[in-house]
Amino acid sequence: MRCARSNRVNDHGSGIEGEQVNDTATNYVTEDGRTIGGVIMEMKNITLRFGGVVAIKDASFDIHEGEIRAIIGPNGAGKSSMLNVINGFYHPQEGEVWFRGEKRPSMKPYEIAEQGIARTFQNIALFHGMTTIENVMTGRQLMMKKNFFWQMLRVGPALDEEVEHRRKCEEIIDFLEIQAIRKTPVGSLPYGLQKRVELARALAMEPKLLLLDEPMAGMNVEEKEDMSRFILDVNEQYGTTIALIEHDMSVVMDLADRVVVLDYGKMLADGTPDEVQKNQAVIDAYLGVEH
Amino acid sequence: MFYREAGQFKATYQEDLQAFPIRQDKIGIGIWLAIAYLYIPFFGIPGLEYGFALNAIMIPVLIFTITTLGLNILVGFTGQISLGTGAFMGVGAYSCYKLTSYFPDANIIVLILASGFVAAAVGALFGLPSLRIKGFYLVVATLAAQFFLEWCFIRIGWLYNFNPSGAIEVPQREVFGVIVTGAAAEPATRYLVVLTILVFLTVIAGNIVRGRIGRSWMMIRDMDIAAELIGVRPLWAKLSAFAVSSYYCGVSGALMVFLWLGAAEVESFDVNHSFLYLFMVILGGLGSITGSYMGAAFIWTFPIILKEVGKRLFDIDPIVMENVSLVAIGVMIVFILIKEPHGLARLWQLIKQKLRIWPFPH
Amino acid sequence: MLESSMGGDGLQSIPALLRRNAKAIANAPAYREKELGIWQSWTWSEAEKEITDLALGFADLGVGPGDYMAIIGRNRPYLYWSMIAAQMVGATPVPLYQDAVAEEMTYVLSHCGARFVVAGDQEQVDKVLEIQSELESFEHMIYLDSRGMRKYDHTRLHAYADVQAKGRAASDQAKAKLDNGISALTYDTTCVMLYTSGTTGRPKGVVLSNRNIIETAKSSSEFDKLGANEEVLAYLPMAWVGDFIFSMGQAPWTGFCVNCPESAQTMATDLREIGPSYYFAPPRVFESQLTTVMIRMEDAGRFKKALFDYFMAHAGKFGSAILDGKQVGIWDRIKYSVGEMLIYGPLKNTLGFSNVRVGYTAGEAIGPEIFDFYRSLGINLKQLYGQTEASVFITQQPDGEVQSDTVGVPSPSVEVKIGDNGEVYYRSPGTFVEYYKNPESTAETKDPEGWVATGDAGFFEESTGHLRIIDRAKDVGKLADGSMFAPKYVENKLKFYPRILEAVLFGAGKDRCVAFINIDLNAVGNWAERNNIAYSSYQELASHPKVLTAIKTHVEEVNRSVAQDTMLSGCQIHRFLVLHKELDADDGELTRTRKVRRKIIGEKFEDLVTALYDGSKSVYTETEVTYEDGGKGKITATLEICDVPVATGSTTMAAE
Amino acid sequence: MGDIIYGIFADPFVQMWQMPDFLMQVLWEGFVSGILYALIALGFVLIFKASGIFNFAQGIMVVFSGLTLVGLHALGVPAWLALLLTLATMYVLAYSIERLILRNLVNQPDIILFMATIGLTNILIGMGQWIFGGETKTMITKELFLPSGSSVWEPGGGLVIFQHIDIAAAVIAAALIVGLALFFSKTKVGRALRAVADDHQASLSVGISLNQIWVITWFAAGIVALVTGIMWGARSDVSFSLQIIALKALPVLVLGGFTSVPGAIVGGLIIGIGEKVFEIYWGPLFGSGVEGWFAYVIALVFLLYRPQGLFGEKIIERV
Repeated sequence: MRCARSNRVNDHGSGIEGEQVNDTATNYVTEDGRTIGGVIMEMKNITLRFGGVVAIKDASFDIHEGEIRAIIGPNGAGKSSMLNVINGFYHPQEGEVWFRGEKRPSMKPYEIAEQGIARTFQNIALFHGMTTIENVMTGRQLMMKKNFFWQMLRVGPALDEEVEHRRKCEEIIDFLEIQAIRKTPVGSLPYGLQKRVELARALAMEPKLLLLDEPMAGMNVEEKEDMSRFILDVNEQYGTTIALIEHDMSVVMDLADRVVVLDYGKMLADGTPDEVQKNQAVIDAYLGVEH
Repeated sequence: MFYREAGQFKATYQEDLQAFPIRQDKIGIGIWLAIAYLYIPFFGIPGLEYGFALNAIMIPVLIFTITTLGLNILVGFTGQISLGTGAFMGVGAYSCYKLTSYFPDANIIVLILASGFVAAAVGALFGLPSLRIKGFYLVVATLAAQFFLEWCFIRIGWLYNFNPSGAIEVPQREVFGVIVTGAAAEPATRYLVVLTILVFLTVIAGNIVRGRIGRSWMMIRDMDIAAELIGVRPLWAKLSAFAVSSYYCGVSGALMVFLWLGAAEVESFDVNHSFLYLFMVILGGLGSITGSYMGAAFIWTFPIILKEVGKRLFDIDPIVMENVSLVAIGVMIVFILIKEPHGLARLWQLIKQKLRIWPFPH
Repeated sequence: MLESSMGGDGLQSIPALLRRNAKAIANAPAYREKELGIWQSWTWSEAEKEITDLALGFADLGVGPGDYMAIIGRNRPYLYWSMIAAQMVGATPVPLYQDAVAEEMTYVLSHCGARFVVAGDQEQVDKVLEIQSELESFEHMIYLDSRGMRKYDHTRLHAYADVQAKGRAASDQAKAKLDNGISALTYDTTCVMLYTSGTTGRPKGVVLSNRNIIETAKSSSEFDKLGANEEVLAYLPMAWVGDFIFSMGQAPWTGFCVNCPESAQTMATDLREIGPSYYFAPPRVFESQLTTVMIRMEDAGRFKKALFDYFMAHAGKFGSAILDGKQVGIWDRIKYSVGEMLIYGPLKNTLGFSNVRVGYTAGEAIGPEIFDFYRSLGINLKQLYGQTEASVFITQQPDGEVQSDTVGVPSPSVEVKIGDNGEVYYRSPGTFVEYYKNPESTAETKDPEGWVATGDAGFFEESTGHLRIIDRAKDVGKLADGSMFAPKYVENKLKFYPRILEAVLFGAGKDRCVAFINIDLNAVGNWAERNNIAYSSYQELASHPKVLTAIKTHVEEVNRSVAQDTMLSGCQIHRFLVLHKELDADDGELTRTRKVRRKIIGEKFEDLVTALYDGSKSVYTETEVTYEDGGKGKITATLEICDVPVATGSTTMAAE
Repeated sequence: MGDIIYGIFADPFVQMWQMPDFLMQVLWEGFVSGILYALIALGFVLIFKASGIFNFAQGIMVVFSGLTLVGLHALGVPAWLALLLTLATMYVLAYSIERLILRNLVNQPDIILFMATIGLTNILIGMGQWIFGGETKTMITKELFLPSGSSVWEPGGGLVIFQHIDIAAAVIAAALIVGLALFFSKTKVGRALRAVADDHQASLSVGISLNQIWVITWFAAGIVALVTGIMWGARSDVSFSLQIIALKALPVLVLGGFTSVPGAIVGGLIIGIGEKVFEIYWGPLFGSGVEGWFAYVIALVFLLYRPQGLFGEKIIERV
């Protein structure tokens, strides 16, 4: 399996169709010719504490529409906490989170979902009582509207709705190449596939912003390559903005357009993979540890 | 072994979304229905005295199946424990009693189905705490419901029209000229009414469970945080579960009094019954509709069978056998939980799977 | 209902057949594909519209008479449609093996000078783009699956959907033009060009005319009474003539439905869901399936296993007889029907064969046990003998006259004769037109009267009048002592053992025979687990002493049975070794249809062959291998060589 | 309307004011039953701390132990021996429960374990009725040298009656609690138990296997049950209905928190006194019998504000 981006014909990048970008001032073009849109989410001086412990200290960065943004750092660097802040699950004591041009108030988890933010979890959080397709279908929950009465009869509108969304889910299943396990209970699936199903579920929500919490944790090389390919394809096919946490440097460097490096809750660097890789602080704090 | 699935392919999602996509299963269901509707009402159960077969076995089993379906929706599909089932049935029974004394001429079946809504409302009310509290704490909440309602059934004379005996007695009612309730009602009639309501409610339960709402319940059950992050509103998911569950319990309660017991006091709705129904759910299989049937049938008939066997073969005092069956059921609960936490339904699933891939072992 | 509307003339092309079906049986299913979880279906009239629009799109793209259009991808309706659409605009479709590696593809594409390519998905597109510099005539590529394609340079790339959309919007004169084009197609127009992965040398482009295909489709359909409501699963390579005849010949002719699986992984499930009534598979498919059946039954409980063995034994005795409608005692019939209920039925069901009415195997000889196993279950499995040049059918077995060791009687309207050297010749309406741009070879194989040399040696059994194939004519040689050397004959006997995947016999011109053997990782691996033999790699397993002894016993048995045949008793194996790698088409050791390339192997592993003859006990060797991703690598191994006693009556004992 | 308001907010207090001795009597009654609730709750807490199991069978264990004691004595076994034998029985029970149930359910979700204990309840009820018969029995108070009779206290012309058995109950309960406290803090096993409560691995470090720990805790719970059974039996008598009353331990736990011994005691007293006072002074408004649900409703209301109980620690949800 090779990565999709590796053999693109570079010089003819045609830009992202569909959702065009609002303020061109902040646009930029990636090395592989994708035009990235304006800021979709901005973190301003975020500080998060658990009791006395400081998980994140005065971190600020932004995520642009259509880009793949990576947050990396050694274990305990506050990556997951950061994701939970972006996700709205944690509410920082200081700082503001701006999403799609609005300062975000503290919200209930389901309100976050309604805002169009989907995520996967570091330790997989699938619904183990259900099959793959059912799990993916749960992603459509918010888009299904038919009332109790129709649900009860399961004919006419309710059935049509069910069918319509089933079709959408099947497209995603096809996209992530998990047809063979369509009707298998997720509990019995190998780890790698479960991760893929979880991604499928998140995609089913058609999110504005997709958060991936260590999407490649505990995968072998081949699975990692597959996963990277899928992440790239998702970003390209659906133009989805993706923010991902990962500690495997090499993977991130292939995937991400821009990288934020955290260490002990502090931001060490923010920039393109190359810039970050050259950054001395990062090398000391992180790469040093790794190699 | 009996399955011949080769050549059964689905060209539309509608086909694929059926309750029984496999032809052989459809046939199987057909057979069951045929027996239930065409054989039993006329001939009862082979080897058993007709009246006994209907009054002591079929009718209660069918009614408790409805209860179990309801409780299963709450415990099995939504993962919220409840020990208030008995009381919720009571709500159904008493409200049906009140309704029929206010509308003596109304169609009793309609009233029975209507009384379920009262139960649903009460259930939802006592379900409210489930938003803040989980697990065992919720048990306490449902017990509160149980005992508070029991108290109401005793203290609020209005509920039983201030009948000095404190009991509710079922008046005779006709539907389209056929006597359905009261002493004069034919067992067959009552059986058929109960059966039809059960079938109706089963279909509905099956539909809901397979749809959006059912999924939201199971999401809450399997991983509530993930569910919320996907956009499920716990309030609606849980309350709807409580309401639907209680509706089923309410209807079954009304049926229990009006088409089976004929009269009832608070004892018929006490906490011990709540346990009984919980057993039916556990043994039958958490989160399984088929299981609800199995559980109800098993828990109800097992003691009877034991008693009969004890009396006929070894002529053992029924009281003793009663206790033996108590112990036996307890043991079985524990055993099932250890061996197959998903109950008889899962066992059936496994058998079916074996049959589908026969002669291969896996 | 089709027969009525059949007027022979006027139906001289596949597009013509398509249009007839679109009228005669407009609402019957024509194509199905498992996609997005369900079987997406198209009726004949729908298919006809789709294809016409596509054809107009092609025309708009500049495809025209005389063009060659390469088709690369897994079996999908859209690709079949592309072929028909190509024919509509007068172009010649050239289906390619989707697993072909770059250089093969380069050769074929440049040899036929394809101006257009239809590719299934990104992977295929990438392959073509990699080699496009070497293809001077290549102009446009159309891709089906747009996944991952957005960033590609679209000056020469087109999405299938867009092309079709263009066609849908085409002007009336364009439509009229197309209709004229279609009616201009005759029996002599080229229908398709298929590249035979010849067992030797470069692939040759076999040109097949509409006459070839349609006549063959017609007679073969009648032979097996194929009707409009057959179900077939199209899963064999589109570049292979068999699939072409079934899906592009017989399907349009009889009007039955072609079903395409969802993906390679879901094959088994899809087969089961469709439950084909007309099924074709090469022996190895049946082999591996039987192997898996046996492996799965190993784990069955004692009772079940006993039941299985008991009834399979019974089936072994009477199954085929009952299938052939021969005389069988009433009691045995009853017993068989019990077995049908308990074992055969369920087994056929789980394998997806419940509805198979006509099943064929061909391409290679099939092991008697394997063959009989399926027949005894009541599956009407038959053998046919054919090749691309004949549009498949040369001989086939009529119902009720089936044997495992013959290939049946000449198919309708096919003449067969045996040459003096024992080679089989045939002549038929299906006989190919020519090898494209290759008059010499054409002349070699096809004489002026139209007799074609099959290159296989064989003879007609007096008793039955059935043809029996011994071996490839050029492989049949002489040992040093002049006795006959028919390697394939022995190799097949070896391959009939589930543990042996491939075998290569050497001995032409030598004083005795030696062999390479490939173990079946599946079967041997399973056997190894049962006897708790630990192994980490194919190589390690292959060189395990226990495995060697196991194989050795098989070889001895074969020697014994070969010794029976006085004519061939010289072909007994004196020494053999188990190869350290699986013979692989990517390394050129097998053809794409998995036929052994004896000559190439002989050269590649020369060191091993010499070792086998010079009597050394073991040999060290290095081999280059190609990995799935196309990369190359080297593997080294020291192989042990086993001596095998040859059965008495052998002529070459002296050599020991 | 007005008099309802009066009935709720004024009248009860007026009564309390007018008859302080009666109030005192009520409080004392409540106190004693509170202690008994506390004892049952204590049984729950012990097991929950050690094995995280919500032992629904605690109530029936009370009945069962009581029955065994009485039953043995009825067979002519001298009281002291009967007491020992009952203890032995409780040990056997604890042991077999660990062997037959807990062992096979390790790492199962709590809900499953909970349901298993409901199954256990069924078994015990069945066995109890089977062996001893369903009818109620009187506790062998005298034989166990438990005091009977009562003494009267007349504060300022008022009248408060103290049943001696109640006093005994209070004292014994207190003793038992103190005993347990010592057991937990002083002995090796006790410390191990505490360790287990926080971390199952820890127990191994103390050198006691988890299984042993379980047996011990269940036995301890058994002893508590026995004491409760005796006391309760002595105050009223021994019958299976007690098993339902024992459910009151649940609200007690909700108040006290599932893992806190002092919590259990405080909770018990709150419930005990609370429901008595409510029954006596407010009950009439509702038509009496409110004891049946008062405890639960209090617990319910309480839960909505403090889901983790009085002494339980806050639950933090993580992703």
